[in-house]
Amino acid sequence: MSQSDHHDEHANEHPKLGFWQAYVFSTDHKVIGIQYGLTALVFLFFGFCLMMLMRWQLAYPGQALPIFGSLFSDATMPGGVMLPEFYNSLGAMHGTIMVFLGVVPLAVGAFGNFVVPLQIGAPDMAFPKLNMASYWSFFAGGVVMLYSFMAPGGAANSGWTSYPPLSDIATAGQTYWLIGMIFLITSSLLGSVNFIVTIIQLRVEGLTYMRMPFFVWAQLVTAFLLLLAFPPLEAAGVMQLMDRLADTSFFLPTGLVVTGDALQVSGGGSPLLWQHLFWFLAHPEVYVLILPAMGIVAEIIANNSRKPLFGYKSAVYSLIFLGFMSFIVWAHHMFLTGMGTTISAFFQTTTMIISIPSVVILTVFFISLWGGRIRFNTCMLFALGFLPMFGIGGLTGLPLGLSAADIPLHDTYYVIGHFHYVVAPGTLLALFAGIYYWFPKATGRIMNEFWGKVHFWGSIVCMNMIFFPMLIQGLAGVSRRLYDGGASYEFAEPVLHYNAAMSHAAWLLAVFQLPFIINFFYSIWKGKQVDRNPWQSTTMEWEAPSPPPHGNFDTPPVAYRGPYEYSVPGAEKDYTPQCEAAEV
Amino acid sequence: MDKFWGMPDIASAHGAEIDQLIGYVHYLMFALFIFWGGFFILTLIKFRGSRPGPANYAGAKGKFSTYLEVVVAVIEAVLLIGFSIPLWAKRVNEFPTQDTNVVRLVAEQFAWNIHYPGPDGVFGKTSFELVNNETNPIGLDRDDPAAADDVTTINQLHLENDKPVIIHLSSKDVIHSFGIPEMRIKQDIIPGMSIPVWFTPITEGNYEIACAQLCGLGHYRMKGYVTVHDSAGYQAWLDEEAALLAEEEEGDDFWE
Amino acid sequence: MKIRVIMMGLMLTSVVFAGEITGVVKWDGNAPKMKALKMDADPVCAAAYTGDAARAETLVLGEGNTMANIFVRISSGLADKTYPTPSESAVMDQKGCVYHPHVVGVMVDQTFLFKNSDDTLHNVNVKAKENRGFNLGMPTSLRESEQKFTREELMIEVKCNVHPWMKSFIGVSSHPFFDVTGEDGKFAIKGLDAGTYEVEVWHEKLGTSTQKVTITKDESKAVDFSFSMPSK
Amino acid sequence: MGDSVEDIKKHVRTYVMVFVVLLFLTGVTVGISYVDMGHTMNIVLALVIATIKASLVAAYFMHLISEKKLIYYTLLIAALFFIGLMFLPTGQSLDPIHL
Amino acid sequence: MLIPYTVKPRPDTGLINSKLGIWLFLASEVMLFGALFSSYILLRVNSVDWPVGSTILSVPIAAFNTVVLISSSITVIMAWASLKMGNLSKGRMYILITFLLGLTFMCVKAYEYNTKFHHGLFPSESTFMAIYFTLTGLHGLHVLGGMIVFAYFWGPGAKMWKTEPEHFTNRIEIVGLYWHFVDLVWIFLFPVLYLL
Repeated sequence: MSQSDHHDEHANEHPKLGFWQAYVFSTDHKVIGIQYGLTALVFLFFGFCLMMLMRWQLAYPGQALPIFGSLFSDATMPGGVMLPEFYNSLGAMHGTIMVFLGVVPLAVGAFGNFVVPLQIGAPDMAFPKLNMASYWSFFAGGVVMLYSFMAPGGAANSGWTSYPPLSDIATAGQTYWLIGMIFLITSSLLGSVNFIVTIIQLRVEGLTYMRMPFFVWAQLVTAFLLLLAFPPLEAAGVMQLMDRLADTSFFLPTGLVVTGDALQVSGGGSPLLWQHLFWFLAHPEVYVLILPAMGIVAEIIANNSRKPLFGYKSAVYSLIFLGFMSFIVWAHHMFLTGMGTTISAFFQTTTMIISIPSVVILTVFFISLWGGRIRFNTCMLFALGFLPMFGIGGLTGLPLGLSAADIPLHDTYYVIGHFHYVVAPGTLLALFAGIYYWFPKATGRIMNEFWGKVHFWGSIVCMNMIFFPMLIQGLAGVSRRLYDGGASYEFAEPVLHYNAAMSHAAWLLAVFQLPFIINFFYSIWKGKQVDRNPWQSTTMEWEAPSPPPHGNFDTPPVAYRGPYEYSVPGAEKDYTPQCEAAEV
Repeated sequence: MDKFWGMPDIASAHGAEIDQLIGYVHYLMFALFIFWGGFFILTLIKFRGSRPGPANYAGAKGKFSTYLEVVVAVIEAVLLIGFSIPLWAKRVNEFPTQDTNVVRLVAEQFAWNIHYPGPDGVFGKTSFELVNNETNPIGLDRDDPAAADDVTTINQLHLENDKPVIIHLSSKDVIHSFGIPEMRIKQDIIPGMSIPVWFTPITEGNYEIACAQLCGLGHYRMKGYVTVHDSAGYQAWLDEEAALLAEEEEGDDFWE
Repeated sequence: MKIRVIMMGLMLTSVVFAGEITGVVKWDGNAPKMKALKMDADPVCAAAYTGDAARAETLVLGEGNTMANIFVRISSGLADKTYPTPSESAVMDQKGCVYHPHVVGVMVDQTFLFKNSDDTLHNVNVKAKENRGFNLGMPTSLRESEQKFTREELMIEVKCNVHPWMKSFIGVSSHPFFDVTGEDGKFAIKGLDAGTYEVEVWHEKLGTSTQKVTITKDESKAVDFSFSMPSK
Repeated sequence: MGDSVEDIKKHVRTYVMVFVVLLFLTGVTVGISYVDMGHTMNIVLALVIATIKASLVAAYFMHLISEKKLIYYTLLIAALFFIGLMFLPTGQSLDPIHL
Repeated sequence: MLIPYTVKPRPDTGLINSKLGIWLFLASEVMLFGALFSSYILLRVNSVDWPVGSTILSVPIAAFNTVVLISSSITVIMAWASLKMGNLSKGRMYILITFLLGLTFMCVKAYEYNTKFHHGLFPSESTFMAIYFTLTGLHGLHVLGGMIVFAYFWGPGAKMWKTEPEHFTNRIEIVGLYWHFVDLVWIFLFPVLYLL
């Protein structure tokens, strides 16, 4: 009451914080965002390294890995030759790390944290201490996941989906995986509560829901997905922990015989229960990966085509609908688990329905370009690259969503190709776009354009070389998660030769990340300095100084109009910022 | 149109229908991709930044995008209602009842145990307590009269051409997935459940069973062999197995 | 100096002239016929047998019904001390999709070498209970793998998941006084001091039986065992 | 919800009444669980009483009866997904492949 | 820098941040326990024979615990009401009582677990015991969490009253909402596990 009214007077006074409080245990959303971002980028690189190791084995099954091979222990790669268990570990951990420790923390943790409060004109997140707890919980989860590589028997090796009974009887790494996941789930629950409250409560005056930038909308819907979809996985995780540690049999039916010995458990469980709970999370999780990417792309496309987003409202409604529907399509991952007609028809129908809002959003982006004055700078290239790549990813989802067409395609490389198109050249390109776009806001400096373009063209070409052949291999019927890439099977013979080329492309992709890494660090210290709004953008984050101080804005801004008022007829300049007072 | 691009040759009666659906979906995908891609490239060239004049605040006009979305929705509905749901219903509901071969398949890490009912056409009882991996991998109860003539093999699935076969899938340990690419058949095998699949082989020859669900370190080579015989060949094979079985009967079964 | 020479002399005598227990293990009654293993599950395995099929090794008999694959050891009577670990390694090969040998003895901490001589994947699923159990995949790229067992365990079952019929046993002993019979059924346990010992023989299906033997210094004593078909 | 001391006192009376009803309903649940009314009926009754109790707690103790719309929407979404999660998995086990 | 709407509600939503926050958290808790209840239903529907809870578990003990939790719900709301009326010492007393009721609940629970273990009934015994231990265990952890928060607000946390009484009252309301939810879960657990 009287206390709080006085606060505004010294709102901008900040005692100097020590190193630990300012950079490590910070409660400032921008520092936390950057912490998330850097940690996630490290994890992305780590997950990518796991994949490159796997690609060696797929390209040259059973051959010793030169140079690096000798670095590995005898339990993983004796003589530099990978063992099947280690391959399975790499596969499981690649998936887990990329999704839960790489892309989501980058898309939600980093961009969400850094950009959302700025875009809605807030001084910080609603609960700064929770925000810090969220990061450190994520960090702890990451450490547990990494440590699991040291566990006897290696890291989790039952796939990122951890289907029981395999995961119930797997080596100790699976227990670490579960504990790590519980940390990550806690982190994202804390984070999502924070995001929703921040967006709903801390919007500045005048920023109505329909004036929020599309990115904020995307984060809001994403936060709801995380909030409501993760708890079932937590429940499933607890049950699997019980199965592993307390010998219960939630996921173990009666009468299992493992390697000739009857399993000594009470039985009566259901392996399908895990799949339901897992996919109840993991399908919305797909949209957690995509929606923030779409948000970033919307910002960048509007900015660089210098015109408003076409059909902003329909895109927002599609977004909400997409989020809602994503909760009731999960069993399309389970068509082949003995599903009858009724239930499969239900899930096929919801799956087809959910494709419509995706089409709407993509169409919005395409049509938004029409009539613009498109600037082809690096972030725009990445955002434009997202569109066709996500298009392929989305379209290849269609045959998988129709249960009859799914029969031959289920669990083949077609599936791998499909979701990698969505997540890798799709989401990742958008995330790179975001990094190039908001880099000046975080550092006050801009990244080098030339090397950015090298990074873009190298990445998009290599990614297609990796993922397109997967679709072909999948149509030929090659199963996923094969240690020798399918060399055991005669029917796979005609498409095996792609493996080497795909692997070479993967390693080349690593080379093309070097310009990015160097550019990134060079630009932090030596990049060209720019003013607070280098892209001449309309949204509010660009009103704050670069980098924004603790508390963000010099004076709390007020929103007077929608987020994308570019090239307003009759205006002096081709952009009219959201918080520029109307000339009345 | 029989099979879609790069898919293996079809060896089962229903395969063509599935490939037809996959083909149609892909044509829709190609059409959309080419249409969008064309529009995209055209837009990028036409509205590049170096062209003269300002951006157009109003942007594109007309209801074109709505029509496009409606068309996509309609095509999807047709694929769904006209093809996928009926095809699926045929797979899971309309099992042939007469003149079929019935086989049980028990998957384990990392082998396919196949159980034929023998001449009497009745499967002997099995129990997980009787499982002995060396000699009795499926736990067949030889005391059951129906079990006496039952034939079991590991990784060898023999089928009769042009005759529907129903395979009851079950698993001893973890989830496996039974797939024969040429037959356009795939079914996850869930421990604790017995899930039937059916198909009609239409081409004699040798095929492979591939495990499609990660089941452990040997998943990559959990391979089975399928042989499709003509009727005479199938009968000959059954006779041969019966003879082998008779020879085995002489052995002492204490060691099982 | 002198003392060392005497010590070495003593150690030598104890090796060369110490007591010994030998014997033969035989099968009583009709020899049952073992089942042929159907190896068509893996063509690589099937190709290894052109003539006779491999048979289950649950019971392997030699001339005169002598029993192979019997693990023989001193189960009690030994002084409570630690024995040096042999430097050479115990070996189990996977050849023709069968384990060679079917039963192996190894001392605690002695290296144990698993070999894969087949051109196919094997996985050594060591179902140890006292020791750390492990499941080691041995694809064709991994021909040999050295392992160690750190605790006494009698007997450890070893299986191959890829080829369900493959099975073998490892006996991990804390002392060096054990042997495994060959097809001639013979065993010999050497280097024993004078004393009364219990000799235990083990068969995978028929369990164990023991006999007490007393030997004096430098004595060699024979003790025979026999197994027969148990009543069903 | 009023904030004055008088209002609060009035609320407190409501809370105590709800408390008494809850105690009573707990007694009823335990009581009828000893009466055999057929398996299904017993389950239905026990769940109905539990739902009534839960609604009382939510409505009065948690003030849901006079809460803001935003909270209703949030809970409505959660409730919808909750129902989906509750019954769809069971749906699959009731709709297997029919031979 | 000050975060707005921590004490005064935002005009258009009518809510303070923490209240919206706790309700969102509770929504996620609904999904957590919902998933477990869903598992319960699925396992039970697919089971061959499912025991009647009262034949294995003690109904009187659980009924007593139900009463304890319901009572703690009323004490926590009395704590809030007292603070709202400006009476800190009464508020703290009610917080303490709530804490002690929570402690009673946990002690009874511990006793109950202990008897089960003594009878050789472990989670590995059957799917019923597994779900019983998992559900009550997870619920117990929630009770424990609430107790820690109450202990904090009774002790060091109460200092806030001197500077920001309204903020402190809000905090008790928020933790109260959580506590009621824990109570609410138990109201379902009791019949589902013990009676049916």
